[in-house]
Amino acid sequence: MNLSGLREQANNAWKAVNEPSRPQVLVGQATCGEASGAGEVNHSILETLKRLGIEADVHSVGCIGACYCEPLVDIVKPGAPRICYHSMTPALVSELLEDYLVKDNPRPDLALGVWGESRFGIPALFELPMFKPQMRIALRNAGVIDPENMMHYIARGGYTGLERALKMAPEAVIAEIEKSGLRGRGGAGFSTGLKWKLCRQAKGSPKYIICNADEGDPGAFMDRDLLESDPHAVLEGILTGAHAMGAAEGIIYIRAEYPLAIKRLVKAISQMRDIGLLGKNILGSGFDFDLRIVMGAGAFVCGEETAMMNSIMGRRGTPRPRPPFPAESGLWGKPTSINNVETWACVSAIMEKGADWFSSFGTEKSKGTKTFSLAGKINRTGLIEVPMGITLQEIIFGIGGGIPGGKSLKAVQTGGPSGGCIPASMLSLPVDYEALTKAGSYIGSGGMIVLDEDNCMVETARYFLSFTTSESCGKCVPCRLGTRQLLTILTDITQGKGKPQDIPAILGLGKSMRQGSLCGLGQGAPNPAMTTIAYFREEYDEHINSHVCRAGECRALISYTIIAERCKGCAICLRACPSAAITGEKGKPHVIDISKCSQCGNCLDVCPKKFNAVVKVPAAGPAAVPAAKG
Amino acid sequence: MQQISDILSFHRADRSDLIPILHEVQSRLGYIPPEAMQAAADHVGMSASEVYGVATFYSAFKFKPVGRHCVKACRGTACHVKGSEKILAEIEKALGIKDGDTSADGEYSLETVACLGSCALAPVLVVDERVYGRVTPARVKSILRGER
Amino acid sequence: MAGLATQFGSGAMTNSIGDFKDSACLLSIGANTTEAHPVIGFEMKQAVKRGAKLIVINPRKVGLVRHADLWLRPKSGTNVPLIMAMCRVILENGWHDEAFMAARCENLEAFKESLEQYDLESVSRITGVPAEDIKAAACMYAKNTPAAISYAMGICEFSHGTDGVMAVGNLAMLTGNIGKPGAGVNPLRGQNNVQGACDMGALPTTYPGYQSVTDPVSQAKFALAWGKTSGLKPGITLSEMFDAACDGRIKAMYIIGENPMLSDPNLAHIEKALRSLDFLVVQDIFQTETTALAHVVLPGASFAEKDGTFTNTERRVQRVRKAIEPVSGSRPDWLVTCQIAQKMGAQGFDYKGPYDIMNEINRLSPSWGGITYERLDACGSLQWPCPTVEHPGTPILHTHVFTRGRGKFMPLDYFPPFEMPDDEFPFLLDTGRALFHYHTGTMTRRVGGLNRFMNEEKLQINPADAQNLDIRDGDMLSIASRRGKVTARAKITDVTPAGTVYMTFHFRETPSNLLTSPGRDVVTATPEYKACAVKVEKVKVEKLKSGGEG
Amino acid sequence: MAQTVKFTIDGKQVTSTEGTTVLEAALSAGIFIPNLCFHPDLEPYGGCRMCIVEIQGMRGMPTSCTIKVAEGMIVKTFGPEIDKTRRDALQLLLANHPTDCLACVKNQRCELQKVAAYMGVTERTMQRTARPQAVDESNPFFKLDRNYCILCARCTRTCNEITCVNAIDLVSRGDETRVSLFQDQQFMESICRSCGECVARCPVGALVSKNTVIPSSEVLTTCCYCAVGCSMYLGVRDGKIVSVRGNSEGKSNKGKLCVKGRFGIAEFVTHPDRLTSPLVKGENGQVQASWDDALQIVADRFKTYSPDEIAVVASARTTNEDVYAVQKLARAVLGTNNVDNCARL
Repeated sequence: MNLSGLREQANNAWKAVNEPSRPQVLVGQATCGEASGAGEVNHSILETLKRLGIEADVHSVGCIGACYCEPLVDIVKPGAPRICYHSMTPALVSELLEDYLVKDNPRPDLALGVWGESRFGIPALFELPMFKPQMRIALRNAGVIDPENMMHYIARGGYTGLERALKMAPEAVIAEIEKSGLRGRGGAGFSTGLKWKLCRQAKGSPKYIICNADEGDPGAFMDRDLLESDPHAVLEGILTGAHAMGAAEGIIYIRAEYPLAIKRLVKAISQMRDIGLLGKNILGSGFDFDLRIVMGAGAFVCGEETAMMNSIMGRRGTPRPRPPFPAESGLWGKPTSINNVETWACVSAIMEKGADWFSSFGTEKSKGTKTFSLAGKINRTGLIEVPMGITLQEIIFGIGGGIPGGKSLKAVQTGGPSGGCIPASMLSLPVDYEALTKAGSYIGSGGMIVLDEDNCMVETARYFLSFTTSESCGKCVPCRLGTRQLLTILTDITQGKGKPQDIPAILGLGKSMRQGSLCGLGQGAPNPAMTTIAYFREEYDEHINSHVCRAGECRALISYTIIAERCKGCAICLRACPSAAITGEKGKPHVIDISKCSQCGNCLDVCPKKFNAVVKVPAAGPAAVPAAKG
Repeated sequence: MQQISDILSFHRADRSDLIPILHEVQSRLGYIPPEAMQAAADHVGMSASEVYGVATFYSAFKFKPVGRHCVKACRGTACHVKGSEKILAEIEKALGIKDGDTSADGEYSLETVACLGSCALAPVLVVDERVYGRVTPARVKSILRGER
Repeated sequence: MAGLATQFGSGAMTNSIGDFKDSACLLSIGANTTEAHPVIGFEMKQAVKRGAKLIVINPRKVGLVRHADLWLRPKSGTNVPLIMAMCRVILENGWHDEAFMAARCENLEAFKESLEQYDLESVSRITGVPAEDIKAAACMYAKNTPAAISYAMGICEFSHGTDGVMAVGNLAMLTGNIGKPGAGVNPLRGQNNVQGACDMGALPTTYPGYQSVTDPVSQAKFALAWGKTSGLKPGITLSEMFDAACDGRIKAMYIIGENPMLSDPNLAHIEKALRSLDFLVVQDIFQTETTALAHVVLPGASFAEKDGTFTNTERRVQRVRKAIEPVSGSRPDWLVTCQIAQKMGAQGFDYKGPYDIMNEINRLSPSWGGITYERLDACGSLQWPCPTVEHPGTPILHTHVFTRGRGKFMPLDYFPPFEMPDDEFPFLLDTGRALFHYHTGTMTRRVGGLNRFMNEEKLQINPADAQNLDIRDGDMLSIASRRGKVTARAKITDVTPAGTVYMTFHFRETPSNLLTSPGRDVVTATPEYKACAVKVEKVKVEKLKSGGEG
Repeated sequence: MAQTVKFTIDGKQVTSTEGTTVLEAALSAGIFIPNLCFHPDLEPYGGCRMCIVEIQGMRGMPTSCTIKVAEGMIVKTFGPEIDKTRRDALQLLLANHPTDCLACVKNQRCELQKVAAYMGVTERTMQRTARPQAVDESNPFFKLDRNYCILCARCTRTCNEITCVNAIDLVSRGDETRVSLFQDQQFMESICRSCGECVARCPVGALVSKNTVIPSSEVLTTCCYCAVGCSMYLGVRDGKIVSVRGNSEGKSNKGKLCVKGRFGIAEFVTHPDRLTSPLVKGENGQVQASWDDALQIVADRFKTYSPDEIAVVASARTTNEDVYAVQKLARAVLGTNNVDNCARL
């Protein structure tokens, strides 16, 4: 079987969407869209079309990354370009359909952008500040195509890379990948081509390849998005790798927390099987390969490759010391190669467009692009893909649109629990493997959490240590007990019980953990504490010496009080208080009993802005200066 | 027990099928009872202690019956910096249970998860299979009632 | 062990315990290794962990079954047809080792002829094992070499146990699994020094070192060494001794460190025999059911209180060393024996210690010629044959030739056990050992902690049978055979197959050997402990009393 | 035959064989590297991180227990960085371990103590993180006190790799990890066969024999139970057997024992029920007699029977020398071949 027969069918299917004879409606329905109500919006679309008697096709597409303004709906009217509308609700979308499809009003007020050139007064989508600096390689189809329609993928050039690869000798494929400069997108940044070569050359049979879709870093969701939006891009990469390394079986290890991604993968795999892309003699090349999905079960450490292999083999997901490396002795003692979801998606693009094309992006040592998930205190949260080497400034203030609420940026956390916090002062840092590592952080899988002035850096470090403490596998001493030790110290500091010697203790133990832990989890676990000490030492000192949390986040160090002159006695805060700490007669100023207060801050949140009577103050010392504005 | 042997009949007597078996048991029964672990052990040729050791390693597996509705609060970084702690406190207050518990009437179970991967919409809450983004403490009650 | 002696020329374990790690396939027949030989059990399970195949043939779901690739569950007493059918499958499929058979074995034609009766269909019917399982076992055993067979009393303790052993010998020769590392036929002996007791000539037919009593040359050799010796006529076996005691032919017995009043089959018969004796001397470390009947009881010393050697199941001779003085009033057994001899006026019993005895053994038993205390102290252990002090010992027997020259294939016919269940006695009773006790419990029953694990006999019965008889776990049951009756509580377990019940023989309160069969192996007179017919009934509460009545 | 490998540890030329780990090679060359989770009978684990070293050309500080020696390898076992990293790991363990060494039965035999002493650690520098842990005393012979456990997993690996019983395993994860049984049940409710192999390998006071008495001397002998012939040391003190341990040089057992051998010997050997005097049956049953009298009676009576009228049953439990003497008595003195043993059960 070959794919050329399918290409025409695929092109027609894709043309029917882009140059349609009747309206096409495309709803962004990855998990973030769903969480924003895309399901209801889709339902409303169907109802509206029925009500209006309009013959139209409705598609589910993946995520284009503009999560901040989901749900997104694209409309392609015959003769018009594809227009993307944002922040849809069932009512709005109904209004939109009627206006555009019946009354021919494209509603520029609801639109985000036009695919292609600006029209109807609607800006060009990819000229928008969010999209313009991006270069979408791994995400080339995300939000563009229906991920469950393989024809869309094929029409967009899918599987041409594989066809090319199958005509090449495995060694030539590896050489091509090596030439592209692709490095593992899971965090460590090891050369993909070299990794493949080691597995190819290893003695032992059968060989296994694993797709690491156990995206465990909290704050990272690029793998989920990619698998939900374009599963075939990843699967094509896996197939290419299997051919190059001579693997007979592939395993996709995916988190159980990603049900939609699993569903789309299952469907995509069965589509591949149907057209002979899996099984015996793939595309008549004599190459046999099969693929299955293994679900994780809630263990962050299983992102580590030896732990993941143990998990696949039905064992406790604890890592083991390397060497031997998986390329020599992996699953069931056989040569095994593990690559991350995004890496696989890059592979298929490289094989389609060539190593030179790929390596034309990025920096000298970090080639190509990298996806990042933007989250936290940033205006345009979402998923982006940028050339390596772009600065943090461009990402956060250009693409991300800066910090909401007029607050100031404090730090960017990258690399997940093993990463670090890069201070606002280092925004000109280019984003690549070397630069981030030098800054004490880590590119990781690509999570970028933006922290503003209301985030306490000690608390942030404590949060990460609480995460690594509960996710440590428990096998090696430095990680099992070191995370607990660091957590104990950091908790003390956030509770105002810190001691000056805590800082050297953290730094000393942190270094030992880096050097002495068995795997990356323990080695990286002290990073959040160590980088925050490096860049935000003064916050630690304030907590320890003055019992002050300048961000007002550490509960034990803050207190709430009601300014009597401002309080109108509306009793809203009294009802919202979970600890019954607020008393006062209706119409008269209320009072907070500090001894009962749990510092939850509900009173501050609910106090009507026009009164602004509740304020946060430092717990110790004279309750004079409000710690936070407004 | 019949359900358990049905599940086992679809799996190879191989250790690498253990975790898939446990997933299936949990998705059918809501949790993994001791009999299921013993049966799985016999099926794949492990001891029950080994199965227990494996099952307890993974936080997704539960060993106590769960409520009819499962509420998962994300404790990921993005959710954390956007105040997930308050959301959790609000849920705990609304349901009268703590993380890891099931309400006395068997309606709700509450758990926290490492990260649901919907960070752009933080803070995030999942009730049964449905994901809710940009949750505020004020929205918690209506979400639990099944409204948007 | 007469089976292997006939076929190979030696009845002992052909290989060593440490060999299991080199095996590609382990075949365990009629053995509950994890209970009876726990440390060998470790070794076998480790081999499986490293990738060796394990086939378990046992009616009982023994501990090894969890680790097995294949478990065959034949009806009791059907080992011979099962193994012969495996032989036939191997031959038919050409999985046998033609070269080995041609070069090393004999009597193949007669053997092949006798295989004709063992077609898969009939054997499957007789044994209850599905034909495909028999075939799979044959294939697994033949195709994973080297393959080691181990077996224990579940093959020997039948009235045709010798046939069972020879069937196993046939299987090993057929596949060339003799004389090489990781292969072999390995009988796992029951007691610590069974091998040594036989080696030392505590057999009616042989002098030390298996030198036949009927051989005038041997007789002359020992007469010269000892000054005097017995005649050329073989003596009588243990079971025959009791028969002869009953009818007055044997008038006196000297029993050392054994408790036949609990361990031997058909206890009523044993008791009658011992009571008929004119004079009974029993030497032991504790009072037992047997010392109670003695005219003279002599207190021996335990292993911790004397020097000497034990020979383990793999023919390995190791030192026993005195750790403490004999408890007040007791004496080492060799000394007691020698003192009797001296009181009788005999010469040659004035050993200064076990060292002197070993010197004499070295001189008179050729296969022990090189097993001296000096060497044992230096290297820890030696496996016989070890004819000279330069010889390194023999971990593997029959490496180039069989001890008897050529290995002999034995044609075999199938005979069912002596006593089979019938309408009156519908269950088959199987007896055996448990981990936490040893033999008749004289030692282990005196260890408080071991009794915490197991302090009474329980009759193991299959859930299906228990349901039919309305028996619940812990119910008091009466178990009766044609020879006697005992009571024990029920333990319902699928370890025991339907139709079979199981007991140990560790408990004097519940002497299971009151029930066992008078059947014996036609060659070795080994009792048929593994099969007799019994009936099982619930005991009504008012009739409840423990123990047995003859 | 395994290939010989030459390499350097701390500047010293060491020769070892292929497949040996750096730690084993160092130890056998007389170079001590602290270690806790390593055990020669068990697969490398790499959990305690005590045995970290630096190896030229290798990143970071690999554990010497998991790295195989290679020709020309250059290993460094000490240095300020290594020392600090080890020391912190040790301090973390100590912060999580009871402080009352004198009250511990493993005092002076504890490997954690030994490592601490070697590293010159005399005080605890980290915050205590120990939390009370469950103690299992259900087994009559040994107890598991998880408060002392350092999670080296020697016990669980023993139960998996050595005995293959898998009664115990590590349960849960992180600092909740514990050695436990199915459903966290007690030993006596479990499938544990009580062999005590885990106890024998525990480096600290977590899995210990009850009633531990340190012997004043040990005697190498062979077990009296089944036919495996396990080589063992009987520990003696004040004329009594107080301990049993397997002899790792023993060819048939390589140090392993079962429940009977390890725990079922001392008690019966000096049990008050032992026969301490010959008994001779008279009109009032068996009565005590002197050895001389009893032996004389036996000798006199034996003389009265013809060879065909007398039979001797030797014991398959006594020594070869005992058996030899008895069959010689039968043949040379009583003149009969009627001698047998209960080989058939």
